[in-house]
Amino acid sequence: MGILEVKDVNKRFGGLQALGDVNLSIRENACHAIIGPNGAGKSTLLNCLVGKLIPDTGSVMFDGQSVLGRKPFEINQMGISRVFQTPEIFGDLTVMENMMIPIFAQRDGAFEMNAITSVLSQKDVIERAEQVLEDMNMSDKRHMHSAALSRGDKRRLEIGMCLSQNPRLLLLDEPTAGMARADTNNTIDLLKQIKEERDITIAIIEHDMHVVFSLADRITVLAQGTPLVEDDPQNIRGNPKVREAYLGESA
Amino acid sequence: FTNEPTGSTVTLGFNVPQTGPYADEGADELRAYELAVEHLNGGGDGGMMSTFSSKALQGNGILGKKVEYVTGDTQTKSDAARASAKSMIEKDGAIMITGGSSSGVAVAVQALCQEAGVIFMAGLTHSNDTTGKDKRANGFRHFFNSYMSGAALAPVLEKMYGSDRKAYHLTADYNWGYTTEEAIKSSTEAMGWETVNTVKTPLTQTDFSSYIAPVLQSGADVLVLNHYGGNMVNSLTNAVQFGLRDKQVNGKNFEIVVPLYSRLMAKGAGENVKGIFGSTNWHWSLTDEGSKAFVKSFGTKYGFPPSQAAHTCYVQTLLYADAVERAGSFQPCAVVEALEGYEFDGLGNGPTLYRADDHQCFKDVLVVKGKENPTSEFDLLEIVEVTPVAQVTYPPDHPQFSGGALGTCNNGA
Amino acid sequence: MNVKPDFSKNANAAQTAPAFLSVWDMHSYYGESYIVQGISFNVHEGEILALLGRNGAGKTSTLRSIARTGDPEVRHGEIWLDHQPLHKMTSYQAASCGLGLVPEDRRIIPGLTVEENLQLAQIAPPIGWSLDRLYDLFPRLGERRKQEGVTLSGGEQQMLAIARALARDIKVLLLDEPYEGLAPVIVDEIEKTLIHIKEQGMTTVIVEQNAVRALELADRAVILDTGGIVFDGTAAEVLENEELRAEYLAI
Amino acid sequence: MFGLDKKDTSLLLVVVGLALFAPFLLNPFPEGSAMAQFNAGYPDLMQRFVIFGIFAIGFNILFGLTGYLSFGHAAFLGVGSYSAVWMFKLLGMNVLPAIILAVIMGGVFALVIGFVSLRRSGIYFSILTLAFAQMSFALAYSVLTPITGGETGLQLALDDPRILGSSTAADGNIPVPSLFGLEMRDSAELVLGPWEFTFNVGYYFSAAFMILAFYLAIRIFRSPFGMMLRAVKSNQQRMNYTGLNTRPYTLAAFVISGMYAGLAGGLMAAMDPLAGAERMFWTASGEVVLMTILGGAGTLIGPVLGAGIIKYMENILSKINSDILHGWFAFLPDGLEDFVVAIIYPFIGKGWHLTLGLIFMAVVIFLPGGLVEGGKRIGAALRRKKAEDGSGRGKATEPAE
Amino acid sequence: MDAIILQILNGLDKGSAYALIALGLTLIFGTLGVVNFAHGALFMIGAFCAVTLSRILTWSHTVVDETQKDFLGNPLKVEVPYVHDIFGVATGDAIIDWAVPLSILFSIPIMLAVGFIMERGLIKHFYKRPHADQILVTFGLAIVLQEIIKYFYGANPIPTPAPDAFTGSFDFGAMIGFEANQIIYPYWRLVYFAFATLIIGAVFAFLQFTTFGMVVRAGMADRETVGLLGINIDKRFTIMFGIAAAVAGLAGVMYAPINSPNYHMGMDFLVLSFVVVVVGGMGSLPGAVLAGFLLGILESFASMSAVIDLIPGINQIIIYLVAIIILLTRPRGLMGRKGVMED
Ligand SMILES: Nc1ncnc2c1ncn2[C@@H]1O[C@H](COP(=O)(O)OP(=O)(O)OP(=O)(O)O)[C@@H](O)[C@H]1O
Ligand SMILES: Nc1ncnc2c1ncn2[C@@H]1O[C@H](COP(=O)(O)OP(=O)(O)OP(=O)(O)O)[C@@H](O)[C@H]1O
Ligand SMILES: [Mg+2]
Ligand SMILES: [Mg+2]
Repeated sequence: MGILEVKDVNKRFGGLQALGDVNLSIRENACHAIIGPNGAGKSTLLNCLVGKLIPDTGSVMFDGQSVLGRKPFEINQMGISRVFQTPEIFGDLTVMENMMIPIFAQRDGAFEMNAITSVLSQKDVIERAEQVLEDMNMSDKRHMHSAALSRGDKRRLEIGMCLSQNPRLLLLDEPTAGMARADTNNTIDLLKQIKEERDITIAIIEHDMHVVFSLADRITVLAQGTPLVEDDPQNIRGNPKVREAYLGESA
Repeated sequence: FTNEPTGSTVTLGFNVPQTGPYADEGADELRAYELAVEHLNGGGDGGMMSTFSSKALQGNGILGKKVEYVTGDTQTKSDAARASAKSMIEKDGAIMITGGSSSGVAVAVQALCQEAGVIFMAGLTHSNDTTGKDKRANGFRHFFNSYMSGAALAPVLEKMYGSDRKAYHLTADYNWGYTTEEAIKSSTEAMGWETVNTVKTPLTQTDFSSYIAPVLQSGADVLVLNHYGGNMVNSLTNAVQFGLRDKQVNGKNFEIVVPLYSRLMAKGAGENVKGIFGSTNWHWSLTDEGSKAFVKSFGTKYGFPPSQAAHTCYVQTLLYADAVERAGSFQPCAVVEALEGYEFDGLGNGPTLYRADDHQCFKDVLVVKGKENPTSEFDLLEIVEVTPVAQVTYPPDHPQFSGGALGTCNNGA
Repeated sequence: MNVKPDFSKNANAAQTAPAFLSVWDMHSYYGESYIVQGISFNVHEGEILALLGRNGAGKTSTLRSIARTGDPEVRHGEIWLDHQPLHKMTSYQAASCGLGLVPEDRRIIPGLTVEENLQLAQIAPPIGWSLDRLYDLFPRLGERRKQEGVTLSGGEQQMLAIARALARDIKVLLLDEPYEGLAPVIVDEIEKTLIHIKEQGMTTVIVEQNAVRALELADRAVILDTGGIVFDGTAAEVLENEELRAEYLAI
Repeated sequence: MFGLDKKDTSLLLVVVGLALFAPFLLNPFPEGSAMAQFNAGYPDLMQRFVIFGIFAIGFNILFGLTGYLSFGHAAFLGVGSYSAVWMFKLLGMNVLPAIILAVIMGGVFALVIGFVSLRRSGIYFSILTLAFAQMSFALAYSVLTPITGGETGLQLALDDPRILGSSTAADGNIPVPSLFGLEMRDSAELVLGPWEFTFNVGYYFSAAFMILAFYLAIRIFRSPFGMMLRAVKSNQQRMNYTGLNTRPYTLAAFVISGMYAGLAGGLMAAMDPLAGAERMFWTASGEVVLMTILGGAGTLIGPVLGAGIIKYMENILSKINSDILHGWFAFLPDGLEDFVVAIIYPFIGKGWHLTLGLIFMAVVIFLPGGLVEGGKRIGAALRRKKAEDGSGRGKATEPAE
Repeated sequence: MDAIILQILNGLDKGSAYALIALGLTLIFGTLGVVNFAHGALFMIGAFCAVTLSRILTWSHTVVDETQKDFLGNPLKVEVPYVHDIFGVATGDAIIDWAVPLSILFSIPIMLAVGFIMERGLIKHFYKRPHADQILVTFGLAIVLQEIIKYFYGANPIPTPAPDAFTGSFDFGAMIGFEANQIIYPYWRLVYFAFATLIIGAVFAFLQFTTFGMVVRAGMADRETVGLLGINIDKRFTIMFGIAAAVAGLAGVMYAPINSPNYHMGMDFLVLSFVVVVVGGMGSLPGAVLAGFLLGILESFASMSAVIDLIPGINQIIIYLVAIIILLTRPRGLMGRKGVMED
């Protein structure tokens, strides 16, 4: 029994069957990669997990509780954080503030007067934010407006924001796309380290096979809305069907 | 007392709408005030000072002090009007505030003057409330009111349209509209008319078609437009557009009545006012000596005849100055005493009484109608009848004026 | 390196083959931030140039400066395309001179269908590939032609962005991370396309984090760091130069 | 100090200083001089400055932080005024209960309207708030006349009950609002040579509230709540997926700003016990929007400045008439005098709206972001000019605050 | 029954005014994304084009008439329009009579010019600026325009009648078999309705059957990218603005006989037209038109005295009430597009 259980999820957009009978189980503390051609429905699947989309049929259970019917913020409070395919950050705020928001949100998720009456200079929050910035190698940019970051940096910031919440399940939609090799490697190391240190489960969508094979314990290949195979990385690499549909000659 | 003049000058506050829909009316009021100040200070031809029955004014200012004035913008909003009046009192040291072209503003500023301890001489305000439930000891109104309009109009309407008529009222949905509707309704019903319907129209309405269209269906043969300003211009224009005036209902010609007329409104409605009856406080074509003197000095200075708003403002200024002279003091309570129950003549509406009970002037009221062949853009109304004062007088406790109390005069600090 | 290239029509004095696209001493600012700090390089007709560097090195800013987007603002320098002074133009004029930019965030226009996004590119002359030809190249787009462009999957959007550039008759194609978010098979496809259009004489500048792939494709390479050029040479040189690769590309 | 950092403390102190010394600062010209026309140091206008300052500060808590543009805030101000006047009519002339009720009613109305309106965002939200306010206005002006006084406004009368006070003052007049006997209209005058300064109880009373309001606004801006609101403005989507239910936050901001408006309305009634319906008209809501934008939305001091400018124009510029102009330019030869007066006249007195319109345009065009933002930019530009030669070309990614 | 038909007719006609005003506004507000508080002013300027033309046509010289006296007792100066001298009294009067329809031709170039100048000179710099800035600058502009008109024409309404041929009404009820005088309908309103339909149709056709609309929408969503595709979007925005100004102006011209133009008529309509556009849904032309007619008809029904007696004050608030209900039940108004002006 995995921490996340997706059962028979279907999602249609008009005439298009974006997800068809998706079944997926993610084990606790695993790093599960979802790969597949463009338009296979990977992001759509994540959207169904975080409440951005509601599946037409099927069930999604997180840690024994259904996420369906809950609002995005409630799902997040259950312990699921998500990094988007195109970075979603608070562009008007500084990097440091961006980092502090999720920490506060976690604490004041349910509205409390305390949020109005207390002052920002709360040591623990600031320390935690700086710690994460440090981890993400972004301390030097802490005072920048986050809208002015280069795209790779935006992505790293977003990952940091999600990590700062200590989520139980971290959903990453192409976290290293557009990242420089060096930073990609950093990110891989960081994720590995986090996985070891913390009680965290990661689901990652990636087209960069280097990242996938360095991180994943388990891989699901999605094609045209349905899981093609699910297996260990080595087997996936060797799978001719996957090679043809997805990896191409360069793998 | 508040703002006691100590130097060689005395300051009056002219609070008129300078922006907003009544800005033109305000401009005319301001002209009249400037003229009055000129005359009080001995300039010009003296205007109505020579026809005024009281001879206390000498053309050397008021009590020998030169008259100066400040102006402000009421924006036809009670808040703005009070702000502007307050600044005149607090900053400029005005001893008397006058002006305004709507009842809401008049009532608001009147209350303020009461509180601050200065005299308020109302400008154009027609609602019964100004000297009815909202009357104040420090406030005075020369202008006539809704009740008087009804009382003056009814006999003329009876004469022209007969006593067997069915009236349909469109009424602006605020205080002035209510009092006017009530006044016209009760006086026309008293002579036998039937009121088939009264419908309230929003103040902000600009197109009245949906209110006018059902009029014919109701079987009414007279439409009473209890509207003023832009509302009246638009509702009358719409009514004429719907061809109401060409219709025959119940075997009679369909007629439209506008209780309160002003020249500027008549101008705004253009051709549509022709032949339509209404009442007015004063008109420049009156031929008494006072009116002639006023028209002459106003016309000579500005090149066109004064409006009724200008007239009432001019007269109020003179009346105030005169009262101070007679009282021998600027002290508000002394002025109030001098004005209460004061009878005078020569200011354009025949013998007039400033009644002590409610500070309302009682004088002749004009019934006018839109002129068929105007010779100029100022010659839009013709006087049909000068209703004698007796006919428009009512007891102070008349139900349309019930509630409220004058209180006592306030000298302020 | 900082020699003013020869832009004159009679290129007698030219030492090398005349530059087709030439950037000379370009300085660009985002508001007060000084980003592109005086760079110069040439691209020859029919050549593929790889523009490489870390995140935030200024690659996107360079491309945007050339495309005259106005943001960053080019405060100094000259840009010539086929004897035409781009630095005196606005973006639409530059585009009608034959410049095509595929922006890094794809910039699919919201509210427009896939087909409308393509039609939009053919409103102003010069017009390039026909829609049919584009749909042949990217069948997925053909299938999705009535769908709103922004609801495409990330990879599909990337295809649309490239197709949109080709829908115009351009002389120089500026690609900002074209492989990002694409499945390996599609990357192969696009690479083939790029080779194909190069054969037809297209000049291309490609910015890519996947440096190896870009270098294998490119004839020449320019490496940027903190807004300045640190290397300008052939692609092969970079692939051979361990030091360079390690320092700036982490490969 | 007070839980504020150094910069904010000094800003607060500046505001306190301005408020305390306003009677001097606003009356810079000697009495009787030609420029005395421009003095604004009389009680009514000073009261208006601070009261509209409060209104704008409150509005800015909503608009500046969350970006939700309410076009119906005047409704809360109106409700505050009506509540206060009703307290004067029923309870007595002490201003405290009136103001307390005004704040509460402002908050309650904001809670109801906000709860409904905040279901939509952007322009849809603006129109919802506008619709509520316009409905309030229309009803207050007409069918609700028994409660609101309609066109003439809600006034005190001699026969009001005033169960905790007397219906009539000793001199037979309606009693005036007071704070435990201290009348709001009381003033002390200080004459220094040709200068005359007025210190008014009502003004200082309102100013105290304004300072408090300003202090609270700083606290809110700097609190996690304030940061969260800015985050909502910046990216609501991200906020949702960060586990924060944004609705209570935006609603709290809405209610707080409604309470500020209620406070402003209550104070207005306390200074001048009459509440008119046009206080709720859309133009009144528009005015506070303009004040905030003019001064600089999202800045702390901006809305206060904006309020000051608009009220100053409304009260000072509109009172200049051609007579006064002729007085000023009397020293010029006749023809020239008339010419100069003719040029200036359309912009003052009855033309003051024209000047207002031109100022609006000039501010947005030349000082984007409002007066405060514009001032900052000018300041920065000047500083940079000075420092220009010193520093070479460096990568100047200024920390943006 | 007849009362209902009557109010539907009235509503259609009121609705065509709302729809026409909202149409112009939605071109600027819904399509270009500029919160244009000066739209009312454009409508007002249109109406004053009619006033101006009739002033030009009645441009007069004075003749002293010794037989009549003016108010001061001097001989009366009579104004004689030049058109009388040129065309004779009968033709002259006919020309003056037709001033409003003639103003349509007169106003189109003026309004286009006003629109172009406004866009080039001012609005152009505000596309990328926050809505708050747009509000402030266009509100300022609206005040300035208003005050200029007030300076030259005064604050009082100026009667601008329709041609004699169109004054009065016809008995629509009698035509469809009701008793006489039950359903009457003024000629000019019929003209207005027809005119509105024509303009709405023309604008729709232009935006529907050409790519112009699509390009402008695209430019609105992402100027930069459209520029990168070689399209001079500025020029198209200017044209769009000019068209919107012309539509607003024409709505004003034709409205002049219905309500005498005054300098603040624009502000009176401003809020209402924003409500109509938003209820229709941002960025949707059909939505604006639909909402215009819907609100017009509902307003007409709410003004029936039977309805007012039932719910006092309903006529005061109907539009806002309906707006609230629609916006709460349909997130983006009747036909709004996603993402337009939602932040
Ligand atoms: N809102 C929508 N409306 C219509 N179709 C949609 C919508 N969202 C996604 N789709 C379609 O559903 C399919 C799956 O999209 P999805 O974004 O899940 O793909 P993906 O696997 O994440 O691909 P990529 O790797 O390219 O990001 C795509 O073909 C896309 O066009
Ligand atoms: N709008 C902006 N305002 C201010 N600074 C910006 C802006 N956009 C980018 N920058 C800064 O300019 C520098 C260069 O950014 P650019 O986007 O050109 O980098 P890049 O080389 O394309 O990086 P990446 O590989 O991450 O896309 C970065 O430091 C970034 O922070
Ligand atoms: Mg995806
Ligand atoms: Mg980049």
